[in-house]
Amino acid sequence: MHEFLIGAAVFVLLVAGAGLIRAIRGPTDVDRILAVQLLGSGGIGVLVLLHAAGQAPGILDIALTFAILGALAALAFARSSPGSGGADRT
Amino acid sequence: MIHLFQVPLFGLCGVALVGLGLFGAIVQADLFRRILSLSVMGSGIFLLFSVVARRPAAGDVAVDPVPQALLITGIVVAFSAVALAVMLLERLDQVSVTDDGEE
Amino acid sequence: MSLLLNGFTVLCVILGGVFFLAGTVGLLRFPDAASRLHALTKPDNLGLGLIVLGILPRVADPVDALKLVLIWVLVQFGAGTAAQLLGYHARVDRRAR
Amino acid sequence: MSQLLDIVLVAMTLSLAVWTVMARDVFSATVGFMAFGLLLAIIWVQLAAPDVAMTEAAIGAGASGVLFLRFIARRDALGASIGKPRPDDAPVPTGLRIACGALCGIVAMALGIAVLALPSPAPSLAQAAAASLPRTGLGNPIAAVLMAYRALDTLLESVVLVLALIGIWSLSPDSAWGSSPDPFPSPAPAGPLTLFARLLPPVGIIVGIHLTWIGATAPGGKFQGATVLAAMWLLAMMAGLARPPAIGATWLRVLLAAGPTIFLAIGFSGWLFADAFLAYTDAAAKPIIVLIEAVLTPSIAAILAMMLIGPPALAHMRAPDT
Repeated sequence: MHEFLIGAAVFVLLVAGAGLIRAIRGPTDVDRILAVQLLGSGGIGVLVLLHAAGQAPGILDIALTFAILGALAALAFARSSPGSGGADRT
Repeated sequence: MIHLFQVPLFGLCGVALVGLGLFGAIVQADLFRRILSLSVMGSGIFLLFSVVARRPAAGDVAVDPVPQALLITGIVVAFSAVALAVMLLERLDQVSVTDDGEE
Repeated sequence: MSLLLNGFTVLCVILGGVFFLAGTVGLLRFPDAASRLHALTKPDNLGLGLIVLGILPRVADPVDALKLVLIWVLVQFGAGTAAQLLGYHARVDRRAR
Repeated sequence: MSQLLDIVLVAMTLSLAVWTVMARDVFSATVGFMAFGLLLAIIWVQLAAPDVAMTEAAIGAGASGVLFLRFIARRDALGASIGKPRPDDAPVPTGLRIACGALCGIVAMALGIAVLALPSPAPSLAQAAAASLPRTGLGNPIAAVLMAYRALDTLLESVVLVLALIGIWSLSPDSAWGSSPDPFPSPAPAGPLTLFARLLPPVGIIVGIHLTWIGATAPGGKFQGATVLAAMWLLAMMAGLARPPAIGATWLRVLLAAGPTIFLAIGFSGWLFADAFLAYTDAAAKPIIVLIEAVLTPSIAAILAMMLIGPPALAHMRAPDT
């Protein structure tokens, strides 16, 4: 079971990492942020799997930190660009 | 004996990061890119440090806590330096813009 | 019982992995930023949800179980909010160009 | 399998580092760096350093991402206001590039030789640190090192944070000194962000305190907890639910200085009650450490949040025509 969980972690990491091709290709800034968001979720998945595999103590708290801070950079970016405050304008 | 595998692997990864970051910090013309490159270099040094912590220390201590604690301090101090650098750069951009406008 | 439990975990984790794969394929293949936004926020968090579901019966400590569920909820919530703001940003960006 | 994970992590980290250094577009280089920080955190889990991993997750992946993406968004706005596009990769002559590459390669090679020739068994202070562990009453050896064995480092670190913030504030023009930073364009949007900023902070504050508290016995600690707390304040400001404080406000200054000051005072009291600066008497070690962490955490959180929103009036000067 231990081997399966680590193997699954490798798979998720590789798959989420493959999404970074979108960060390289772009074309817009939003695409690039999306690719990192995907890697963020993948990284949390990897940490959860490593926790189940008993890799180190306290991994869940690391995953929790990621989960709380994960969206913050994207939000800060969207909020710091002028004219795109996300207000309900149509 | 996992450290026999991890020490050279992550050690050389850290070394490569230091080299890459140094290269970027010299070659890049954009100051922000230089800050990014220096951060990569710093991460390489941190990685080297944690590899040192991973090596079997004398006695029955599995992982050496002293380098790890210094690393935590290092990451926070490095962040405050980078934050200062980035803000300095933003101010520099603004000052150069207003100077151009006055001319 | 242990066999059943292991089977459940394996099934959920594999399904979760498939959803991660679907998310990546969507991110790479969909034609514009808005549909890629969709590719990310749905399958990806379902993938994480399934992995959490598969791990959940394996944790002994109820606090850990609570943390697992909290992680999933926080990711859902954060990703959804980020998608809203980024979607708006993408629209403004495209109009400006 | 664990070794395969290590190899995949190293391969991805190295490619991302190359991408961060070489990418043509500034934005994708920044995004590459954020992904790089994320992977580093997983590497530290693999290296049996969960405390470091958590710091990297909070600072390296979280706070740095906010700092960098905000910088780019605002620089783009500045560039747009004067009709200057985002700067591209500047042309450095190829010969010079190759020469620099060769020199950096030599530096890396020398380092690499040093890494492969590390002495064995490793010289270490671990035993000295472990010996003092029971006296501090802490179960996490890293917290014990930070708070007892090398408490001086931690004290100086909190002072460095204050100094860096003073440095950032000093960048504000004289006319704006003492006023509030204006980090986000107003009006704040209604809708999803507001909801998020109302619902997340209660959870985030509990998690932040949890991380600080658990640091005594398990991976965690004040820096990680403080970063989460700072992020919650930042989120409230982003959604317009909290106004950025004036940097001249007395309460803010007291909050920022309280942690380092009390830490320093306890350090000096070590001369009175124990035998040296920053020495704790054995019986009182644990309560004193808890006291220091309790005052230091809000201070660090406030410092980090104020760092991320930057000095006052950087925003006002963005567009000279308005």
